[in-house]
Amino acid sequence: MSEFAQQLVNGLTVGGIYALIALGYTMVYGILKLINFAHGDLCVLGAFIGLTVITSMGGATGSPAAWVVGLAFVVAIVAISCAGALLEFAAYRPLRNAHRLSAVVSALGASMMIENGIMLIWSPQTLVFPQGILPSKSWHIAGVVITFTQLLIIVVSFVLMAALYLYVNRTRFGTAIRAAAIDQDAARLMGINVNRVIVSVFILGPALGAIGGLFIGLYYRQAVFNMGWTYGLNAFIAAIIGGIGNIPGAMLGGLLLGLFNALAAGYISSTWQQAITFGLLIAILLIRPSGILGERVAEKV
Amino acid sequence: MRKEFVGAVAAALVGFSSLAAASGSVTFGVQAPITGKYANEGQGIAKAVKLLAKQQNADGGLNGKMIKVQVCDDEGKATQAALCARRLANAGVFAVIGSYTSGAASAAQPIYARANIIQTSDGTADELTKRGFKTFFRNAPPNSAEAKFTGKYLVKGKGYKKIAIISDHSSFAKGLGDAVETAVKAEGGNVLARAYINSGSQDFTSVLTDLKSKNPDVIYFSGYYSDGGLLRSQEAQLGMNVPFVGGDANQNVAFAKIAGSAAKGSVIINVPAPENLPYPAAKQFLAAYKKAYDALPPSIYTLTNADGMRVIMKAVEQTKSLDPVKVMSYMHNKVDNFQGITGPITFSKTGERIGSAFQAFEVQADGSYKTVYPADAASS
Amino acid sequence: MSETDTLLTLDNIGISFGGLRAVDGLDFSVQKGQIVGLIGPNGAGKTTVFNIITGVYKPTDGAVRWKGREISGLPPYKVADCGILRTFQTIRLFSGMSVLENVLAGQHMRTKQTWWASLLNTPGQRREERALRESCMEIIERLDLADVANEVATSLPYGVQRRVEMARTLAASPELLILDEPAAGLNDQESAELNHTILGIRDSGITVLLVEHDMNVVMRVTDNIVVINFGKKIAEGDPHSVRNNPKVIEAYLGVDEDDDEVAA
Amino acid sequence: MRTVFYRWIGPAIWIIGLGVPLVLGPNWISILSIFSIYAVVALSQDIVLGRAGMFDMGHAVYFGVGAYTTAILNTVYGWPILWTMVPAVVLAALVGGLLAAPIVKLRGDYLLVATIGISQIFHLVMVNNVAGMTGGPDGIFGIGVPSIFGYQIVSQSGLFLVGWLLLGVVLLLMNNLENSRLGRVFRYLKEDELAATTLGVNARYYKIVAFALGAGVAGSAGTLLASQLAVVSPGAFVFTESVTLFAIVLVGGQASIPGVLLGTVLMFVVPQVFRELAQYRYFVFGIAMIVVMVIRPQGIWPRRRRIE
Repeated sequence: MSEFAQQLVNGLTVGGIYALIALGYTMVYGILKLINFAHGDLCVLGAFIGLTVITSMGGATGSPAAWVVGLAFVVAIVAISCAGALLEFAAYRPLRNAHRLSAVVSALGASMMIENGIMLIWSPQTLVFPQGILPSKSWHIAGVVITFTQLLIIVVSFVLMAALYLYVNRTRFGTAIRAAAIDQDAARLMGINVNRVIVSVFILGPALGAIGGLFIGLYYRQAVFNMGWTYGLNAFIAAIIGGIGNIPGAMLGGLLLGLFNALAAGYISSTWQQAITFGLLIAILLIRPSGILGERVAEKV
Repeated sequence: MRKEFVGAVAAALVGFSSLAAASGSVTFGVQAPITGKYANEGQGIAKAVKLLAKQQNADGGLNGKMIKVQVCDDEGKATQAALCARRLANAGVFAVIGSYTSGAASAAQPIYARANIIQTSDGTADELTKRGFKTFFRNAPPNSAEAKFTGKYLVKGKGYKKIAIISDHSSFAKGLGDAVETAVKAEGGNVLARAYINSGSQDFTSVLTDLKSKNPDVIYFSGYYSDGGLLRSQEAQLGMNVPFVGGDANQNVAFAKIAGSAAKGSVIINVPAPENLPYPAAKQFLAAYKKAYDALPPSIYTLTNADGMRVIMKAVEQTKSLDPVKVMSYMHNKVDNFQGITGPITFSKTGERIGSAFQAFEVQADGSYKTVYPADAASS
Repeated sequence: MSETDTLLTLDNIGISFGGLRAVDGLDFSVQKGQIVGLIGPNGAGKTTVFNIITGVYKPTDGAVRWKGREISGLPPYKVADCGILRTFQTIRLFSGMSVLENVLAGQHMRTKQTWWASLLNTPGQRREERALRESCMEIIERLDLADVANEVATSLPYGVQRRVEMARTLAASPELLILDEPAAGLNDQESAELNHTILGIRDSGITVLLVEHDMNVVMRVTDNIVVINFGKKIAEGDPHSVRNNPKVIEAYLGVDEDDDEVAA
Repeated sequence: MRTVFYRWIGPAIWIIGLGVPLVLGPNWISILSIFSIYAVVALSQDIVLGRAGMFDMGHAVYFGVGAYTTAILNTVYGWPILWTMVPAVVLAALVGGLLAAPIVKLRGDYLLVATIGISQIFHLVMVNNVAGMTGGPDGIFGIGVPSIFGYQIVSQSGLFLVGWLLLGVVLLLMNNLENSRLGRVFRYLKEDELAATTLGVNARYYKIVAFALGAGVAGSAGTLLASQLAVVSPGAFVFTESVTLFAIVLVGGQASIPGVLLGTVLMFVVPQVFRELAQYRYFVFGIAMIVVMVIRPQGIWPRRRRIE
């Protein structure tokens, strides 16, 4: 039983990270119907920038002050948001009216560029996040171990998800985002500046992604230039499972995927864990083609 | 007996490798993953080869000829490796260092063999030396040798009863893990569990949590240091107090950094670490590498490949010849306990590096290594 | 008319989307050689009825019968194979393909070419391709589209596109042709021509079922009219009796003619 | 005159290509022989993606099935390489059809995700040596060379000609597809599936046929790849390879034969030429991909509408 609870905690932590990254996929997809394959790499870039801030502020040895860690988050968020907006402007906006797969190829190119750019700047080595950036405190509750880092990740990702959900559902601009996702032309006719909505989505998504990326670095204490694909793919799958284009869906999908991965590896077979995950994904798609929370869309005839 | 179908036409038009030898230089090729997943390792190999060439040229070159280095990026993929091999063969290289991965090395093997180009690679797949290519020399010990030692260490040396083996899905780690499983069984040991992690997915707590409930005596990990360090630290984080033994790819300064305070007490199995052993060649080379590139080599394989090149240069000097046949014959028959960076080197008739003395090191609190097995090596 | 002349029967058809009852207990039948009109205010469920008949939707209850055999629940391609072919309210031509290529699509069911004959370009395949093109050109000429046969279909004027879609459907040699608002977007002259075309189609032996807003078209060409509102039949009869039916007048009163029917 | 020109330009280039070994240096011969193999795979990807309009991001799987079939039949059972092409094609087509059958009903991006899943599962199956025949992560070594009438084709030029010949056959098939019922049905399904089904097209059946056909063609290329490299390993058929194939079709131009060939040149040959850039190569290449799509969103050589 305590083992199961432990798997839950582990799964929830990773799931929180997946969910943060998945939100970026799902918001972009919701509005542009574009799979932004570069999103995972943007998140990883966030981890590298954050690490650079921490080490250059003296975090390489001993525990840095809390404000240094905070600064690392702020710098990473700002930098990655800018990168996201720039990417939208340079690589996707010119393709707004082209065949939608053209933008997908552009995204693949951007992914390749960012990944190799990280390699050129930070070397192809696995960079290590020094120990002690976050307190190494942990709690043992009924045989279940939960570390400070895990708790931080779970709490922060839940708070951010809730905040985003409220922002999108309760504010004027959030309504504009939802309107643009339903029908861009109609939204434009209603006086919504769709371009601004799209740019904002390319700022919000990467901002959350940068936090996710930095969490990866802090949790696993390492970052390597090519890990964007793995996280990107997982987060994207999370978005699909939850129902792509659907914000609560991305959260649910991320958490479910994290949990499922943990339970599949722990209880079924770690050899086939990936195969099981993908098998489940295909099964979900066949049973509920638009994901768990996705709306079934009857084709207009 | 091979009959060439169209080849004669092409061969007549193509300049062959002997051309380069006639000039004042000799070219060494590097076939390594410069981009992609293994970029780190590939770039390390290229740097090491360039460094050795520079040193040799500063000492008057190889038999009076300046060494040139041509690097070809095979991305760690078989397809690209075949293209690289042809490119290097066409460029008239004398010998090739590489590639890092077994798959890429093997795709290149027949091409070098046909062009009579000496190839030295760290590829650990046992098949590499079983295919009868006279041109191929393995510069790192194969999986089976390491596995045999590991099996003996785990079962006989430490007397572990319930052994859990973890691998990732890479060619290298899966191959080594399988070989260790066989070796453990051969020694009469018991493999309690065989688990896998997804390299790069970074969250191994679920696998570890599962193993925790099975209560193994030891966890053996056959994969790479970045994952090994994480496994070790996540093990500690889960409050598991199970000894950790890692395969050779865990030997990297980053292992201890990633594992943090949990690194202490982990055991890594490899040929003796350069920084630990009194080989003057090792100390000199590491110092030179550090000076030239302001970083340590990414892994032991940088050094084994450097050793491969050093043996070839040695053979050229001894035979006073750039005739590949003579050089290869020397390497097969005459190289005997050559003082390599990574220990004494001797090649078998099939191009296997033999006599590599594996050891088990324990990671100390300061990140240094202490040899713990075999007993005679530990006491010396 | 005898029972054997009944082509299509809708028997107590109903369908729900979520909580919405889009069609409810609808009965009517189409006799061979008739032109039947299905009319009703916006959102009455007309297109939904068409989607049920052609197999795009499966009815929640009731049955659709074709010459006495139940066809409800069959996939659209099997319904088409029975000889029931349709056009769409929003024209659905294959974009980027020529008029001829679009019309060739109608011939799909009538061709026997195997996949390997397609790949190997066998003499038989070439013969058949030539024959196909010839018969499609006949239909194209009949609908006065010969001039534009090699133009990209979707780049043509709206009225022409309607005719292309009709030609494509006719190429499939339908027994029952279902036209979903064929006059939508046409100017007066074009819709007058349309009347002529529809009557011509009937005279060539094809039964027609149409949804139409343009009362000029409906009243002039149909033999029988079914009026629905809120998914239920409110009237049926010849044009004259329907026009004077108070229920129909009530249903249409004050109703905006601007049409953008919701399918689901 | 123009039509005649267009009709003969392709075959003419192909025939000129036969003379490549006489003119170009060995680097180019080896690049072009790998090019012809990848061009065949790219054309097969185009059948599914560009022609039938299904977002298949796991196409390297079928390429792999062909390569593994050849590798196993050749090394274990001693079949001659060219004979193994028949079972390689059949098996790849079968696998393609069977895997596609349950998932073709998925639309657009959902199909894309399902095919990504298939590609990951395939990789795991090969790595874990499930049937004990795939050689695990190292793959299968020591695959022979093709032989014709007892002559072993060992030379690079010979291997090039075999690849070029296969490319020629596949180009011929693709050209036939253009003017056939099957080719048109694929396009109907791509442009408007609903309209096609109401005209009597069994969408599911033809989508499976498209997958099986694409897979079979990819399988034939797998045979040649296995024999060219003498080794088959799971790494050659991973997800990123499928992504490259996907990009080739879109960069070149969907359903356009010259487009797909040009896409293969751009995505495959150009990186070979820029080897000198070493570690900067894929950074530059990524930027180039964006630039190409922005300048030519329809691909470099989009489909030309056929003049009848």
